[in-house]
Amino acid sequence: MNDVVFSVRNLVKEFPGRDGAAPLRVLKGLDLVVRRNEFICILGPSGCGKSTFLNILSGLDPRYSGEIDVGGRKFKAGKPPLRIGYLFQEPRLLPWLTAEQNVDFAMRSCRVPSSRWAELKDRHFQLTRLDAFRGHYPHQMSGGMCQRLALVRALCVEPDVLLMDEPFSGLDELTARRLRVDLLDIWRDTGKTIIFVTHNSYEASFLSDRILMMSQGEVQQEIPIDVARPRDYDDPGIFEINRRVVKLFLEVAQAAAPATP
Amino acid sequence: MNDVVFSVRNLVKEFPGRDGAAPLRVLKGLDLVVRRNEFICILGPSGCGKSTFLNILSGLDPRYSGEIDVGGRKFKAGKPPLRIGYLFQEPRLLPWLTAEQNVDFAMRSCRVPSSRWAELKDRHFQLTRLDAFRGHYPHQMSGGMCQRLALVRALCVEPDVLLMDEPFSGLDELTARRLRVDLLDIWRDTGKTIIFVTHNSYEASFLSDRILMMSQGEVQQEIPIDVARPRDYDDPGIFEINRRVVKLFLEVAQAAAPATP
Amino acid sequence: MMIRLVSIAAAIALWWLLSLAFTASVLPGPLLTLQTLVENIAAGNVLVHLWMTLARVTAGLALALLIGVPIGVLMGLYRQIERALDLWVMVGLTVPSLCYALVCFIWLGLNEAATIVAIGITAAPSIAINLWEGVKNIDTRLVAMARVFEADRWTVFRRVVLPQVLPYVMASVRFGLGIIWKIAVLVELIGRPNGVGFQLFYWYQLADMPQVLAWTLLFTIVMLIIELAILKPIEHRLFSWRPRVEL
Amino acid sequence: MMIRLVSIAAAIALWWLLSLAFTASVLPGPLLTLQTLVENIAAGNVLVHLWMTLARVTAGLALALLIGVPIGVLMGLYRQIERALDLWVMVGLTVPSLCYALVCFIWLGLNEAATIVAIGITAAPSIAINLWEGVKNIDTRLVAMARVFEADRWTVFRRVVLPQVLPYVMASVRFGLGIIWKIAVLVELIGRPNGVGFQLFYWYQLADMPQVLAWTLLFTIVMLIIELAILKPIEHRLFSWRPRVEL
Amino acid sequence: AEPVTIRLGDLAQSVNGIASGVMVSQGIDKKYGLKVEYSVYPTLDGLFTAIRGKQVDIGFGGWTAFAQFRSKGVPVTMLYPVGRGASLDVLVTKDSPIRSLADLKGKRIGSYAGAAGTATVLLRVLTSKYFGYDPGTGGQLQYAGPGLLPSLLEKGEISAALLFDPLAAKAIASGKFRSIGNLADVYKDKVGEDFLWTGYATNDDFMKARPEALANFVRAWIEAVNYVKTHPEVFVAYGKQFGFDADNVRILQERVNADYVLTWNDEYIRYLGNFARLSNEVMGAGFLDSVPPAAFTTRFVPK
Ligand SMILES: Nc1ncnc2c1ncn2[C@@H]1O[C@H](COP(=O)(O)OP(=O)(O)OP(=O)(O)O)[C@@H](O)[C@H]1O
Ligand SMILES: Nc1ncnc2c1ncn2[C@@H]1O[C@H](COP(=O)(O)OP(=O)(O)OP(=O)(O)O)[C@@H](O)[C@H]1O
Ligand SMILES: O=C([O-])O
Ligand SMILES: [Mg+2]
Ligand SMILES: [Mg+2]
Repeated sequence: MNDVVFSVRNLVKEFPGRDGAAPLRVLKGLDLVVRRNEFICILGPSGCGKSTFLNILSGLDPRYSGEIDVGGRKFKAGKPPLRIGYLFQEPRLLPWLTAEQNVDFAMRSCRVPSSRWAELKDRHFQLTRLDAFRGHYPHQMSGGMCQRLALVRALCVEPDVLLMDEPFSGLDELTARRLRVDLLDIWRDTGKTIIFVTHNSYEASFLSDRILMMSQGEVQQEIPIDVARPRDYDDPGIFEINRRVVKLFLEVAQAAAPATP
Repeated sequence: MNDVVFSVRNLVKEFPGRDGAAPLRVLKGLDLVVRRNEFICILGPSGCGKSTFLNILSGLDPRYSGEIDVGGRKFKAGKPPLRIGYLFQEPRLLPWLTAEQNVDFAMRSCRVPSSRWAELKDRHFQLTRLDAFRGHYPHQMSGGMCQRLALVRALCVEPDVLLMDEPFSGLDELTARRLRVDLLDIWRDTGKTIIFVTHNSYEASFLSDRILMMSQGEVQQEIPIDVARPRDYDDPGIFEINRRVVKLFLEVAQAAAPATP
Repeated sequence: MMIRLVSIAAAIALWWLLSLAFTASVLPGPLLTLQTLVENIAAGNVLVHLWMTLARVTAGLALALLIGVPIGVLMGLYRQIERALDLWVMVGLTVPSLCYALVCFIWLGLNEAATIVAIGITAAPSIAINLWEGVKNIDTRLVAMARVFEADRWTVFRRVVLPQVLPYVMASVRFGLGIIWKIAVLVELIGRPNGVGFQLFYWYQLADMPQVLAWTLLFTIVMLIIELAILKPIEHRLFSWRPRVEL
Repeated sequence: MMIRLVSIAAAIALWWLLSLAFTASVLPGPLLTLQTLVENIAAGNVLVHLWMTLARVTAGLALALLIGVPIGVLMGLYRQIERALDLWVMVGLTVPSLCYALVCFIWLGLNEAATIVAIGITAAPSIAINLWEGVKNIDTRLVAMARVFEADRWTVFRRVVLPQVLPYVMASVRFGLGIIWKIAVLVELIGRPNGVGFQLFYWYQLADMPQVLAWTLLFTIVMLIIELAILKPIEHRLFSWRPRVEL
Repeated sequence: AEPVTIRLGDLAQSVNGIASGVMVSQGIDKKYGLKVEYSVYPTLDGLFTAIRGKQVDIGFGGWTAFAQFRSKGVPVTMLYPVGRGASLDVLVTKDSPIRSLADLKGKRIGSYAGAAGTATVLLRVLTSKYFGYDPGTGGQLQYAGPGLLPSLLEKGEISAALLFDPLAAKAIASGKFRSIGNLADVYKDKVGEDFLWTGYATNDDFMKARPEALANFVRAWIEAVNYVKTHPEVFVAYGKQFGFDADNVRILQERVNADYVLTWNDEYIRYLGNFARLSNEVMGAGFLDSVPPAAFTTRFVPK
């Protein structure tokens, strides 16, 4: 039982309506069980509630109804027994700190022993090819570089669970491919649990154990990816699965938002 | 000759180095001619200088060396004879205005006659399926919705030239596909000139007349896309070209940043 | 609202407790003060003084904002202007209100215009400084966005810069009111024959602390009304878009 | 630097022109003022007064920041505290420095501690208001980020909230210096037997404007030194990361 | 025996400083077994805070202020008079058509003393009782710092200014202004009693602890005043400080010597009571509702 990281039952999230309008119900009774060391990808149309869901899982947004257990414990009651890392959809870097200082900030906050800082930073800055930019401020870096820096920051604190909201959306294909492979390595080596939101179905097919197809505030489809690991990026099996995923996604999304007349 | 929208010769851009370090040369003598009604896509690894280039073309960054003519006139000398629209890599919405007010702001600034406001807004809000969110503030919208709102804003002022920096990067495949098709329609109907930065090679192949492969501050390759228009998204010709583009891109990018030892 | 009532009650209780530690000639309690105030109002000479001071404070604040906001904003926007004016602002901040009042009274005569000019000039540097810091801190990416949309400088200022420095303006209005009221007291003292500040000093010289506090209380109530009936609603409207900070 | 020199020269020229319009008993010119100042310094009694005032201003500013910044920040962060304290702050802003000074002097005695407390308490509400507005305007997404990284409240405050409100703190220090100097003048007047403010009033009562301006000039020079030698470098260090606004 | 230390507080610009200065410089204090520590305050507010706060043992001020303090329960007692108000003059410009207080009806008058100052009250008592108008009720009275008044007169902002020495003497000596009335003289003329303006006060603690020192102080003060009256050179030095030259310092000398009072008895205190009554009629409730007997003492007057 200790193997269950998240257990979400009937999660409902509403945002208050504007100027007395009816509230906007974004999550409509979501159920989900995430096990330790799973790699789950979430696909879904823009605005369907993916970030809202991660916000709740990360503990940032306590205003929801339904039940969430984390590591077997009620969620709302204080600190979870696991370290949850969250890579936001935007980089959210502190603009007055350099790249390296931004990472230091996170490691200090999370109380990563300072003996490990140099090693962790070296590894992840190299991974993301940001080594030469450690002393740059965020506004001196490109969009993709900021996104990679946010990834460095999230990885350096070595969370048990990693929530990632479109972490590679602004990266070129080569960089993204490399990072996907590296992320899988890290995931395998450290036994993390990862929930990964993406709009790239191939990425989802390559990375995950199962894909959750979200739409209209619910998980509409769950697609297990039964390709053996380690996987090859150009594996025809993945290619085949991706085809199915894309087709399914277009169906699901189309159903959610019928074409304008 | 009036057909040339941009004529860029030997464009060099340096950023001052940090703490007396050598300056960072981001653009190293770029040459480019863009003709009226061309649709050009730029592909290139993260941090290669794409946004820097668009910043200069948009007129925001006057600190470069080299020559740029716009519509046959020197660039640095005052207002260009064409309306240049620029869709930034981040949405850059005014947080204290609602979605609709953000668009109004742009239309008022650009002196779009107010008689056309309603029509323009209706068309583009519907296009991006944001109609229901006109009264929402940016912080009440999802990442992809903000990106679409920025697109609405850029289209509503009807620029002659449109610089677009990864406008669909945060959108799901269905939404992105629809918008690509719509963008091509608009482009055809209005005779715009578009320079479009993307990391999605299929998108580039589907949209553009030619793809510029940028790396290390230079245009390394230029790939003409000779597929007849109107194009079909699932056209095998585009598929084939995309294959080549991906291959080329991986080569170019690999050459720029050799794999870490 | 509950909290606010409790808080006011606590303030009054504290005042009352403090007053027990002193004689009424140093710190009279709330009851005695209120009684004095009520008697003054019954005697019918309160309104004129209150009105005069309020008019001076309001006009002075308006003038101070009119001078301070543009100077501060220009200093924040243009490095040349910053260099040209930063020392002026510091000097303006240092010259005592006394000197301003003196020069204004002699130049413009002993009248309301001189009073308001003296008050406005004294308070303007503080406001300029606040706006100056505010503008230096705005999000330059939004300014760039506006420029791409061909916004002229005035539009950029009014619709992009100003909304970002509104919190600074709001703060300036709030503490500006406080500073200006203090300056008004001083200026009324040296050059005007009426006003709350005048009364305050009159009774202070007579060592009549219940009266001093009664007049202070009167103006405090007015300030609270300004805060609750004007500033808070304005602030609420201006910043309703803003998500609340949570820690 | 060129601009700044020209600007100072212009200020002095303006002063000189103005002084021509008045007699020396109202507005003495720069030369006469400087001469008076030099004579005072030669007479050797300037340093004590300057030192006393400077010590009071510095200590008063420190106290005002110590009170004002936390109150303002807490009010910005917690709605309960805001509701509980907003009226207190407005009251604190309205009570004249005179009342604070009187109560402090009678309670704590006529000494430096009372002086500093009176100065600090008078200036604290303005600073609190500035910080209050500042905190309400911070970027909540960065606070959320810090919370995800398990930062405790103190860390969030020190490393995420504070850097965002630093411009407000900087502004508070700057105009705080100005306000506090003005308060110090007043407080010295009613309760201290020395200091620049004391001298200022002394000569004002004697209608000796060259002396009044000489002492004003003295403190102005000190304020400019503080600005150029302390505040500007600090600001430069704190905000060097920030891109400059361009319009 | 060791000299007794007395901390003496004076108002900076007041003429009483001439005699108290002499008391120290001529060693008169030592003669009476005293060591005077002399300090000067720029404004009455500052000086009064010091008197109430026991920062000084003896302090200078208007007698009405001491009476008001006492009636509010502040334990200060006036022990000897200083000036009778002979240096309080109403000034107009040289070429003004105004000749007397009567001509000032409806005109703007500036006063240095503030709304509650003894000098202002005296002016209002005189005009309302004997000249048929009260400038305080019609908004005619302008309270402005003493430094402002001559300039305002010259600019025509005010028609007359109530000023005191040394500034009044200096204004007259400048030739640009003339006096249309000395308030103490007018009071004596109309009421038939001497007016009292200022005096020295002490706090009750000191009075209880050091009565003999206070008696000695009064003796020393009287001797200092007599010294001033007989030594014109004192004024030359003092006048220089205020910008009088040797020719016109005589004006200052005459006025100051005429101002010093060396009479202090129950009769005199009765006069004060009469003035208090008059002033309360003009000023309204709260000004000087009563003159508490404890506000004054004559016990230190040398027999
Ligand atoms: N203000 C600046 N100061 C210093 N260096 C800068 C500045 N702005 C950008 N750079 C550098 O210029 C290079 C190019 O940045 P640019 O934003 O143009 O990249 P890009 O091609 O748009 O990348 P991406 O695909 O990640 O958005 C980067 O190495 C970046 O660090
Ligand atoms: N603070 C808020 N107030 C009101 N509505 C909100 C708020 N935050 C989000 N929403 C709404 O909730 C819905 C879901 O938003 P969310 O950010 O979860 O979408 P998403 O699935 O992450 O989309 P994207 O792929 O574009 O990032 C959207 O319709 C959005 O408008
Ligand atoms: O000095 C006076 O109080 O008039
Ligand atoms: Mg999202
Ligand atoms: Mg970019």
